[in-house]
Amino acid sequence: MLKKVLIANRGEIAVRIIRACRALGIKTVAVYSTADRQALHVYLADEAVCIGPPPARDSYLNTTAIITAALGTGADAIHPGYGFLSENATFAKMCRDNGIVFVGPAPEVIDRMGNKSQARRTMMDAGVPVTPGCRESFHDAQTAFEAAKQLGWPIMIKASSGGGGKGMRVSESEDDFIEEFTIAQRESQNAFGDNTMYLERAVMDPRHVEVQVLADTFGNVVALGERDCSIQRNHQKMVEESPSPALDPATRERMMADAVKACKAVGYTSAGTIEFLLDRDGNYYFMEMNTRVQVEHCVTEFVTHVDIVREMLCIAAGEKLSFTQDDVRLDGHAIECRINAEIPEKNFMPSPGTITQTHLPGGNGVRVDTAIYDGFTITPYYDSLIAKVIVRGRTRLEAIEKMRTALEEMVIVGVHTNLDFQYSIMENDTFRAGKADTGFIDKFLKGEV
Amino acid sequence: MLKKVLIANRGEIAVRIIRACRALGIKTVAVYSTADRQALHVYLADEAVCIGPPPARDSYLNTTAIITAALGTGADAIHPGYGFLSENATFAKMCRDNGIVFVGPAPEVIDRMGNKSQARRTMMDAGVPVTPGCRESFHDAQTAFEAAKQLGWPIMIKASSGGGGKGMRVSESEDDFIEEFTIAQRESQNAFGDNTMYLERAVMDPRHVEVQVLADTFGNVVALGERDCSIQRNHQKMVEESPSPALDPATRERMMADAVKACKAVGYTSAGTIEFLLDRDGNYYFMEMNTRVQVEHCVTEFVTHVDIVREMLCIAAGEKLSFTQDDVRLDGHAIECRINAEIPEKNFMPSPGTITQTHLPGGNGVRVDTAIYDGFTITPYYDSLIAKVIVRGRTRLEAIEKMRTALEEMVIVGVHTNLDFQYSIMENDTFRAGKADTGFIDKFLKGEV
Amino acid sequence: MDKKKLQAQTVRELLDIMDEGNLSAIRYKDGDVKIELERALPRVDGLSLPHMAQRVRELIDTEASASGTTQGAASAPVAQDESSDTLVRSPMVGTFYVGPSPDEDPFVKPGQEVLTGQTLAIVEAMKMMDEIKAPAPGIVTEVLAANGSQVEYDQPLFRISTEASAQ
Amino acid sequence: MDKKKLQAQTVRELLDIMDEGNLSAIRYKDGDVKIELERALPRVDGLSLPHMAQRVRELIDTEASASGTTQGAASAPVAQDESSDTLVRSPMVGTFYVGPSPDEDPFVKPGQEVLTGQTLAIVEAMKMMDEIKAPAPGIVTEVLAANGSQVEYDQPLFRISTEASAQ
Repeated sequence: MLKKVLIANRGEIAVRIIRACRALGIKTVAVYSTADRQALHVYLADEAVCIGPPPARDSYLNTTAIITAALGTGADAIHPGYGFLSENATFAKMCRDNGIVFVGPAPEVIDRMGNKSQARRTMMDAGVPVTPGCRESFHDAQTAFEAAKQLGWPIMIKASSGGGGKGMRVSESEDDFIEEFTIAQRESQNAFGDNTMYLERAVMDPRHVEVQVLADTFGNVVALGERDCSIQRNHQKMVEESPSPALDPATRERMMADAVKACKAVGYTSAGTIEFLLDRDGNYYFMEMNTRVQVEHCVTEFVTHVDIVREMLCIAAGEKLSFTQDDVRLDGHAIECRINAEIPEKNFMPSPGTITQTHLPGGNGVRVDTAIYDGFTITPYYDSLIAKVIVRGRTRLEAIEKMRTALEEMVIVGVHTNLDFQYSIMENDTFRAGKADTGFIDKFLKGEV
Repeated sequence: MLKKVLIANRGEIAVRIIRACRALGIKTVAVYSTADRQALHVYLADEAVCIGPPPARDSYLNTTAIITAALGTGADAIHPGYGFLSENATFAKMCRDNGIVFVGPAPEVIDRMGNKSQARRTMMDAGVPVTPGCRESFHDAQTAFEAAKQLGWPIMIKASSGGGGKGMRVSESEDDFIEEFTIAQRESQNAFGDNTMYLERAVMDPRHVEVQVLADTFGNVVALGERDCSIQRNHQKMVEESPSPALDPATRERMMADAVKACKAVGYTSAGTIEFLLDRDGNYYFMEMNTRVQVEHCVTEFVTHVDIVREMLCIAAGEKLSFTQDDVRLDGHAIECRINAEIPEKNFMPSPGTITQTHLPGGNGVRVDTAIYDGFTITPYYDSLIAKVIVRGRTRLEAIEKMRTALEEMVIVGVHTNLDFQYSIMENDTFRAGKADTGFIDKFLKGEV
Repeated sequence: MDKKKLQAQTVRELLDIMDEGNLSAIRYKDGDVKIELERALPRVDGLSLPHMAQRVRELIDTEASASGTTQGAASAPVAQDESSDTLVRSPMVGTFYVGPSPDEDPFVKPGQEVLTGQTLAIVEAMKMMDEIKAPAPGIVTEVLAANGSQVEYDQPLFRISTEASAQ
Repeated sequence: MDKKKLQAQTVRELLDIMDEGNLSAIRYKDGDVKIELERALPRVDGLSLPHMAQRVRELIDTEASASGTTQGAASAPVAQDESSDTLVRSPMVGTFYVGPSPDEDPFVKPGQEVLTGQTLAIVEAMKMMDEIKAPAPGIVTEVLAANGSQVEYDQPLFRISTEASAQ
């Protein structure tokens, strides 16, 4: 087993990883920026190293500082959490070069899945369904336009290096193609320094359904069911659940098998997520792979009773998975609401400030993952997620009622939050009927659902 | 379904029941004594009625006040929680007479199981194993002594009306019998106004293993596995777990079947617990039945994923159990530590006071049931339980390590607690080996284990 | 026979079974046919997030500041600003009656002078009548509960001005 | 053959499988024979309840009182009681060296006067050397980190008395 793990992250996921390490008897090293001197993860870890000033690029993205802190404290592994350096192949390679275990897949695998058009080709070769599209990439609008005519509209124009919705535009017809392509390419150039684009048929009104996988270094891969993350705004997930209300058992089986196939095709190890778009006819298409633990991993933990972060640490330590696909059962229904310090009425503007009072829900089937405490100051430097409320019920409706009950008693004083907004989603008929697709939040904000 | 439930209790169990009601869409009425004006359950309920001054006999045991409050607020049911009026047949009958549903078994059943020697005879008739003993009861030491000679030593002398260890003495041999009988009888007379005694062979160094049952009004009974509650001091449980490390699968099957048999024999409905003594050779004997929800019900919830309080409410509303014995699976291992406001070094003297700061553990597989908050004052009137920490792991050792981790980060400032004491149990070799019987805490306090 | 019709029939039968058994969900599988029914739980009305959270927030706000204060100095007993008034409180949970029976006059009226031990009202709980008596001589300045209403333990029922009487 | 012996053999084989597979638990069932093995997790040493809880308690105590204060009045920046001293802090995580190489003299010694921009030490991280320079003229009154030790970002390395220099 690993002896000492440095957690290259902050907030609730750093706390989550520290707890998992402690339960395994692994010592922990926290890193923090000067803005996080009074953060909970700093106090829960056995050691803590200040790695830089508040801006993430100088601290939580500062690879040299983090590797140096790991070497200086004698950590034998680094867990990157999510965001920050978690999908940075260069960082994973730096770890390897310095004799430190990176708790995640090999750098080559991160790289292969990080390039979206390359990942798409890999999946096609492995026989995993992808949206109909062009195999080639494009640097020039006219060449792309010729290919588009073959493909047919609506078309999704995407950046090869894309992520988080940047460099992604929908072309509705021939008329707007050149314009949208040019805008998307400019966005990509600005955001990623890369103007390579590719084309796919656009899936209209899709649901976002993703499969959680665990893969060890002995070639064993298991799929832990799926999560439905269709409730999102600007590609930011707000509510996640497992299982998906839109998936029938046969499609679930196929999707899980395809996720395992995808992992095996790239020699994946550690926890990972294969994201699919699910259309109204029950067809699904590979979208991308996240080569790290996800914010919403907890809903899978609630229905499979597998501790995903613990398994990541065991896999990184070279252990075999202690269970097989046959042991995995999806039991009950779990929902997560992300609680953010933000003002929904003001276009979800972040709301930094000092938390003066809290009351967190608890009891049967309720889990709260958070790093806040009374007196904690939320700074404007990092993302606005302050807590995750996760509930489990035997049925979906039971879980929804449990979430409603949990949100009803939850109190956070000192900053604005989206608690009321999340509550109103739980009360929405379209959501309750399990009919919300990725267009839901837009319609919800316009009062159309 | 029920429309409005009055919760005739306080503290964490009142909060637990309110949450279960809310998730079912049932309105709630809290009752409280003047000492509990600022208690959490009063604020979480939809309505609250002050029922009397601080002493329990004038408030939480005040049957007239509680029935009047239920009638006055239009509650159609009363959930008694544990302790207080939960096993009071007269109160259950008052509810019935006033057209109020008592969330528990029928008054006749409470009565039948409340009289210990009668319960014992019922179980013998039903074919449930009881300790070898005399079928008759005794009022006279000499008559009892003659019967004792037939039975053989060591002998447990028990009060028919007994409970909580009162009126219970062990006779080691012929020499001390008359003396111990006389003391036990006097205790019983003083405590219960009844000098009826009965005799059993004493089970030496037993473990306390109990089976959780759920029974609906249609005659369906399911057993939800067992709990091992051997870690106790003066018959007060401190740590509970499920499954028991001392039970092999075949014995578990038999014990569960016997528990179901016991319930059917008395026409039991609602949630209940059959307590057994388990000896070193794997024999078990019926001890008593608790006709209510138990403090430690949460460990069963964690391994069976059945919401026991929810099921109690559904059964009380006349619903059929929605699952059968075949659907019940024991999955993983759960442990509960009771956190009390007390001073272990001073013979566990209660420690009332105002809680000024708290940090509760959370995350994967950790559940905290509590009614405390920063600023809450623990009064000296009621019991000292202030929180239950319940954890779940895939194996027993995983659960122990998770509990250790949870206790390590838990902070309660303002009152003394047994947090350190519970922590040292988690680190004890005898406990970790699963070898602790009901004599453990005594030996632990003497430094013998 | 039409397969679709057959399945609609099955669904209807399952629905009946749900009703009979008072079930909230049912899952049925027969070969390729798989039917899942789940009953929508009734919505809770009259409850809302602001309501609930507001109450808890009040509690934790008040108590946190209260405990902050009491740490500094011993806290004074609650509000003594009307020291010449005596509040007569309910000794039990029950129904409050101002007179011996609905068609008789009330025992006392606002403005009336009362002596120690004089009956002011009755609180009734489960056929038990409890007479509420004046704890001190004075003038009844206010009746604080409505006739026939449910009162809780310790709830103020009458305000008696004792100073007025002393004059 | 002896049945007990046979089972001991099975247990030993299972143990081998556990070792090979680096398993923490194994469950085996063959007819009546049922064997469960579970590996004891290593104890964590050097950690104890007081240690851990104490740190969290410090945090919530400090911050709660801090936020209490700032509500009343704008909080003053941290400790200015030694205003004539300048603290030179580490610009990065790394190893602190007082001289250009182990066998050479340190750049500066306590009591020595330094000028703005004068090299005081080197912090090294992953072969990157960063020279620490005096931000103002003054007298080095203290070296706050040990030669060759790991320093974190913002950690004070030198104390320079600027007033002494101004005299």
